[in-house]
Amino acid sequence: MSTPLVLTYVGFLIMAAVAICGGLIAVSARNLIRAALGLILSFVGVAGLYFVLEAEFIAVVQILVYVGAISILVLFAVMLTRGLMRRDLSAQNSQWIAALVVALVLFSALLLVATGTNWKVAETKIAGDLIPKLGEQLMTTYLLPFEAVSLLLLAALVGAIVIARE
Amino acid sequence: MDILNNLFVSLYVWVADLLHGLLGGLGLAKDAEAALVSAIMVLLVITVILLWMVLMVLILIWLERKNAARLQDRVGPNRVGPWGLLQPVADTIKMFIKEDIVPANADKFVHTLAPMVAMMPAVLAFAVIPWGKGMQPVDINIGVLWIVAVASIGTIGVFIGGYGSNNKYSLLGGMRAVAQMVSYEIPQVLTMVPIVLMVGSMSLVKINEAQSGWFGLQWFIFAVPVGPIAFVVYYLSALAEVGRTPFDLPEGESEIVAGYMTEYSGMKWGLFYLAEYFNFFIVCTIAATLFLGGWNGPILPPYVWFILKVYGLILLGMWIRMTWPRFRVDQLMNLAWKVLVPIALVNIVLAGLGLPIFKTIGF
Amino acid sequence: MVPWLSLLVALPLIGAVIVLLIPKSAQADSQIKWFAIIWSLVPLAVASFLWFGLYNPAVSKMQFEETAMWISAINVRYHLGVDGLSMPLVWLTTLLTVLSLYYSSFTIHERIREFFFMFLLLEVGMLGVFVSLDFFLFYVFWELGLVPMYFLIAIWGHKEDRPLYSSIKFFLYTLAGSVFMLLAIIAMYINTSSATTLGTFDFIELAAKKPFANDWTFQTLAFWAIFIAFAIKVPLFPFHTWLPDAHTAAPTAGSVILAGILLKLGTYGIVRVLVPIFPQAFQANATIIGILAAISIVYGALAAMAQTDFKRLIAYSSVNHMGYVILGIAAAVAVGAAKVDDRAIALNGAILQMFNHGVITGALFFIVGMLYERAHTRALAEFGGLGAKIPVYGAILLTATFASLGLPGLAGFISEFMVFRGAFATMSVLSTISVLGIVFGAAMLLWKVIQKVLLGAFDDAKWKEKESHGIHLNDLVRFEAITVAPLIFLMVLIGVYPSVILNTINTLSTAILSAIKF
Amino acid sequence: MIPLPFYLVIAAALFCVGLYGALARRNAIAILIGIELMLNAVNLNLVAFWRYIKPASPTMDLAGQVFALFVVTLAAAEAAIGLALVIAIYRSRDTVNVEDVDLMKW
Amino acid sequence: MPDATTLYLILPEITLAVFGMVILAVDLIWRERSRAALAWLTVLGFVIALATALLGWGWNMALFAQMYVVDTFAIFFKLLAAIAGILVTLVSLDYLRDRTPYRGEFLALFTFAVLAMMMMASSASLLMIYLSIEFLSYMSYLLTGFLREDKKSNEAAIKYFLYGAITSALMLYGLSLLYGISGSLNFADITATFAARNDVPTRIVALVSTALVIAGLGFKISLVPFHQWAPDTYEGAPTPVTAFLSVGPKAVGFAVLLRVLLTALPAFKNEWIALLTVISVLTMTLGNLVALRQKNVKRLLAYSSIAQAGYILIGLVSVNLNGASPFSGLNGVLIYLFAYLFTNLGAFTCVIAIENATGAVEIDDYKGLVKRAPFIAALFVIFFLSLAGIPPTAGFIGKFFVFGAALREGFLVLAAIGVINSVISVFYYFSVVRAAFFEAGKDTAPIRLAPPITFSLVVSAALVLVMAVYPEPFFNLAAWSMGMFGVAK
Amino acid sequence: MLDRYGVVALFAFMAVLFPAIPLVFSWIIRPKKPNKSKTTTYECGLEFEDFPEEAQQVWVQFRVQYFLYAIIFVVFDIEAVFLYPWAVAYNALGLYALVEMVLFLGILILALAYAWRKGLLEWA
Repeated sequence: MSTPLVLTYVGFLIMAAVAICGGLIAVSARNLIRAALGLILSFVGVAGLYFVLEAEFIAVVQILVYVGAISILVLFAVMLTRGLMRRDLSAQNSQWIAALVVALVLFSALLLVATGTNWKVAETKIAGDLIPKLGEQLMTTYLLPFEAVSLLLLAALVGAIVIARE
Repeated sequence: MDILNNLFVSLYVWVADLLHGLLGGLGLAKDAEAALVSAIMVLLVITVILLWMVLMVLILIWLERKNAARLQDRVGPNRVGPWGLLQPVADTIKMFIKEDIVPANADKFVHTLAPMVAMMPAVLAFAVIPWGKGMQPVDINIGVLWIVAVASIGTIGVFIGGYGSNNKYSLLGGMRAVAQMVSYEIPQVLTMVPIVLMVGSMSLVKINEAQSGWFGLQWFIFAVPVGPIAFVVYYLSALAEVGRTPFDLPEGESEIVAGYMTEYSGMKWGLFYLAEYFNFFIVCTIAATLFLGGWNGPILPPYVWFILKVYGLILLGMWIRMTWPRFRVDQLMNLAWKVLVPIALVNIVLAGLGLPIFKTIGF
Repeated sequence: MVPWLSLLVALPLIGAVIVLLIPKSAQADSQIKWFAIIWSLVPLAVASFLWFGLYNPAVSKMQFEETAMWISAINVRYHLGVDGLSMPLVWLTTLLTVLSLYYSSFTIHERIREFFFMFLLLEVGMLGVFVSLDFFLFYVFWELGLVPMYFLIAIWGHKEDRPLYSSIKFFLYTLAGSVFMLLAIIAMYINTSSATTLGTFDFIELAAKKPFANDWTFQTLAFWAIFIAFAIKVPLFPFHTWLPDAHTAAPTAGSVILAGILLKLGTYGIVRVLVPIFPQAFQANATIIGILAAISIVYGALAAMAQTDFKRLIAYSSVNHMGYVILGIAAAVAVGAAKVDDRAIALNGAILQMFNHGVITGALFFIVGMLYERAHTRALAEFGGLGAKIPVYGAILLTATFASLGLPGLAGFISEFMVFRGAFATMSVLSTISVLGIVFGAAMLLWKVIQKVLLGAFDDAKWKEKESHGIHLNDLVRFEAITVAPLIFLMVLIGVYPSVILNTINTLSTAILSAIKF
Repeated sequence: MIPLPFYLVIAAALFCVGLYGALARRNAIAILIGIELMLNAVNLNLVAFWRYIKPASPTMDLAGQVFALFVVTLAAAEAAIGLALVIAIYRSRDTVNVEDVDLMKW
Repeated sequence: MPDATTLYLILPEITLAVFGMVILAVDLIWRERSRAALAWLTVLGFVIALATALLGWGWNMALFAQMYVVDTFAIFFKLLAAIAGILVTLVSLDYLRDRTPYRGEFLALFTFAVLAMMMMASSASLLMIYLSIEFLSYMSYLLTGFLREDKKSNEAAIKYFLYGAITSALMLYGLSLLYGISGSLNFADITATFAARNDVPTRIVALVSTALVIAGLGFKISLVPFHQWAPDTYEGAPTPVTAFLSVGPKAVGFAVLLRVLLTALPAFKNEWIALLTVISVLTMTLGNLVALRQKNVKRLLAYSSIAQAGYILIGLVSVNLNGASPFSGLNGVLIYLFAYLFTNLGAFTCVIAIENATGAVEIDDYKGLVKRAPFIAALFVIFFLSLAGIPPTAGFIGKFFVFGAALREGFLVLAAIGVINSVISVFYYFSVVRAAFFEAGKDTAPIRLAPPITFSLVVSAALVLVMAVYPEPFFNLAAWSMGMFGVAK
Repeated sequence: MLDRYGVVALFAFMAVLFPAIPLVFSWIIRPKKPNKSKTTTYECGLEFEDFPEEAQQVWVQFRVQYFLYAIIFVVFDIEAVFLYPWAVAYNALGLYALVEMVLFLGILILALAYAWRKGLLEWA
């Protein structure tokens, strides 16, 4: 194995560990703020994986939107609703065992799919800057979803404001 | 002249060669050796930058206090060292040895984490800043967005700082700070778009290069009308985002004690403080790069030009701080959403319209 | 060319709409009543004109046929026509409707508009079933009749007899059966279609094409699916449990129509659909059907005997009587070394029994209803000696009862005799057992009805006491007499001169049987 | 390059962790956190596929990245809406605990 | 830049997008005065969308790099969406007046919801499918929770949201696997991939992703076991929204399911048929059995609509497009959906009319209804008969074709379970009829009907009857709509 | 020779390390003498112990305003995400890209106008 590959593996493993650990914290922490921090950690880990995958734009969007925006939203929501958080209650509901089983079953199925399938993999080198291409495709091929998503954002904003405002 | 222009680049190459020579004896594989050398070099560069930055901040603090004193007809620090030059050093030492008081009910882990998280974006942002020609640690094609993205991590540090203290003033201050920071993030992000549009790349190096014409004076701030508008919007919102007066509501002592920093002391407080100055410095470097031509300029070496521009912007910020009263919270938010965001949006459209026109007239 | 049958079906529908549109006023109720009665005479007139005027009893083919494409994509046609099987039933439907409406106009006092609307709608459904020759159309009319009957029982039923329970039970039973019939209908369509040609829902074409001729499993399945739908309606043991409840709960007119017409829909369907379309399956299963019929006959009689409620008793006697019909049909089709004549006699008897049962049981339900109106009870134990106390009523009840138990000279005798006469040829054992049913039936009627109600001692003191509560045991009044008179007349007429109707039936039976290979 | 299944396994694990969180937590916001994790995992899948699977067209096809971009966007909208609903219910019911939200039987 | 043809073909979408924004803008500018006008503006928008949708009739075009298909199948669902939009807007007028000040927003969001339905109908790419489904879902969540002060509305929305978000994440994972196996987002490429590869691991991928996709879409069409949200959401949501949810998302959910299964995954027909058959049986049976115990009419209709989805699914699993049989399954689904649209909207309109006048939604509150509102009571019977599939109503025609398809494919047991269930359903439908007709109520004040509600009631009832008496045009409509699947009329 | 993102990774590593070093260093050298008074929460001169139990749990009822701000922020943040690739590609795309983007922006400006007009941008 060449050194860059080793380093890539190292980067991959660290980031994967960060993502998974963050996820575990996010779903197990009792304190919601800590759960949210775990979520952020996981986001960061996934962003790191995107870097390893050479999808830097998505990576930076991940940081900008998930870490910078969505997590703020979550944190604010936690603060707004935390007044009556009952400490005596466990964070898990009564059917957590069932949930665990479901998650494990699904995981084994997905594991089978992930490892057992012959994905037609091709080793392609990414040459040059893909962002102009991305912009171009957004404006041409993906024009419809692009415009639709702005409507969606408008509608979501209006709706969320109506629902949440005092 | 050439030597002077490429001083740091040459230095880098020389050290790297030295390292190669030193490591050659280890008998590593060729690519492993190269990787090791560049890793060490990068770490060196980071260390140099950070040390340099700490020094800069110390100077900045001194400068600010002196300036403030001058403008307010006082003397300012004058006991430690000549003209009080060593005052910041003394402050630093104090910070190190000061007891760290954590409130009893606080979330200790989060409390400690907060200043670290607040510090991180500053360090990450340095990765892409071009200090001079060939003097950027790394040139990535998402440079501009990278800066914005990592800056947004800072808001989390502020927030959890407020939360982790378990003090309502901290919490309120933290929430306010975050609300302000995110509000100003928007005009800041939007106003950089015209520049990216004109350059056709988000790489800060490319942006620098695009401003190199006309004997180094083809700065975007001169690209009327888009450039100056974008610059003003950027500068104001950047000041606000880093919480400089007159936008320092989150830590407005008279309103909510010291904001999210109320319960911090010692080194943790020091980190917040340091991060604030780092961020201030960084936004000035970005402003310099995007609008003032970065390292471009006639005669003087690029890195000198760069530092000069950055310092100019910093002094401007200080001047604003000293002279303007603090904004009210409603004015603050109004400014962001009702003034800066619409202006920035219009600016983008202007840039979009203007670019083809400029292209056709061969600008 | 007058579209007589369409007219016949449309008339009550138009009447129903007009009933809805009669403006609200103080006299609205009586306007509605009289309008509905007079209007319902029109279909009766049309039906009479068709049967006695235009219908040619010598022809076995469909008459007054009307065909139009309805849903071309699935070859559903608006195909109407009547033959010797349906003509008498159509006529009987219109007659009983008139009588029921007339009787109801005196006995129904609440929600008049809805009652007459529902009743006319019910008539549409019943007539539609009898005249439609397309299975799709048939099914639509079949279900169309369900809803009004449901409302008739539920709204105007006897409050003490759980009308809501009975009505939904009636509805669900019938629906449960008919949905499977629907599946069979579709399956037949699919079986008769091919990649290039559409299938058919037409009775006549289906009879000619014989769906599932090569697929025994499917044929049997389809046969039973349809048979059960009809058997529930008949009702044949063991599908009969809805009937006593529905009858007891229903208002008098509802019971009359239920017993007089709706039960016939089942047997009509068997003759119209199963015999011509699935002769093989029918033959193969005739024994089972015969056994069920025999059980119905015996069980119906015995169960009737055990009843303490007059109306329930009549209801169970219907199970018994309809059993004869099924037995006759089964015997006519069953495999065996019988002469075609014997089969024809059995089938004729069965079809005639359908008509007769409609007349006789219709009358009986009227009669029971009249008694209930007076006594506010139907418990058999309460009565006794009525023959002497209210003689006209007694006479009518006696006539109807005798007709029901098969006294020669009255309608019931002819048809029952013909059924057994024909059935012995192919189903001797079952017929013998069924004769027991006749005996039980006769015993039941003689003992329970004639002896207990008409004869015996009249408890003067009790009825005196009841008079203080406004209960008066008067003899028949005019409207009641008018109501039952035509039915009594028919019983006698058919009893002494069955050819009026047998002529019509016989042509058809012969034609049906001649199409079957034995 | 690192084999594709490495990424897929990580994504699957993250997805199932998120699913567990979404199914097992009491607090509506915690459930939302689980959901965000799931979406994140899918994005990882999409980007990994984009990078490894032979593109359908000779020019670099960015379908996976674009899809991921839209998923990020939708996740943000979803979080905004979901949290707005959480706040609304908190205001009217003083709880964000899904088990306490039982005016109607589940 | 999209060319003129493209713009022409997506005119209905453009119309709705513009109208949605105009409604918002008008509401912002005029505020108080515009309230009534806005509703009519919305209706106008839907009418124009309906008309422009018809413009695309006969076209079969893949737009935007094969991501978006305008064919008769899509247009069928666009018509359906527009009609649902018109009727629901009409019935929501009075309902909203006293319940929320944010009517402009409501109408705008509703317009966007219908827009999303139209987009779903046309989507032929994983991206568009996900985007449009989420769009519709978000709008549904918001509309469900629109009565902010109403605890039930809040609760309904949060439950709907949590279920929806989890299942859509599951679906998204399935979509990502499809992308991974084919390297493309477009159905055409996915089909080609599966046609070329048929090894066991590929089949497993297809199976897993199909199951996950069915989970996501099954949520929209409330299939068991993804139905748990439905009763609570239906009960708690503003009733016009409930009416909309019961027909709109369900119909287009089926549209997407059909398109995905038939165009992207035809190679795994046996697998998904097996899966969906089980789901269909569960859905019908559970929906009906639980409906028997309901006391709240909205809840009852919720379970009813779960059961209805089960029937429709019978048509889906019985799809057989070979030959020109009228029982191709697909047309059964389409006809059923069309019939169901009017029937269920009609039934809900009755509920809304009563709720507007009395605020009551319990079955017990319906006692004596026939005295107070004979018209509504009578229509209730018609709609319930149609839901139960009893002729002569539209529902019968729907069931006829659906069960017919099952028989054609030899799914005898499935068809039998279907008809048994429809018999069971009569029981609970008639429990409402029973209260309305046979039992005496306390209140006897007559219920007045607002003209828009009367209008939509009459339209729904008329179509329910017309579809039964003269089904030919509707059959043809369905037949044409299947054109994209290579079925000649 | 490190990949560009290798450098970034080292920066990330240093970003964690850099704030940690002084914290650890000061932790070693600084005095640690906490007492009750020191560790009470700052309360503007009031004694924390005087508060009733539930008030010691710090919770301030925040106004929903913050959250609404965050929503608007999120929406515009995403808008920015889409603007950047557009801006980068703009040169190659020509004027129709501007039209498309103006549409996109117009829709979001409506969102801003909505928030503005409904008074959500007022910090009352």
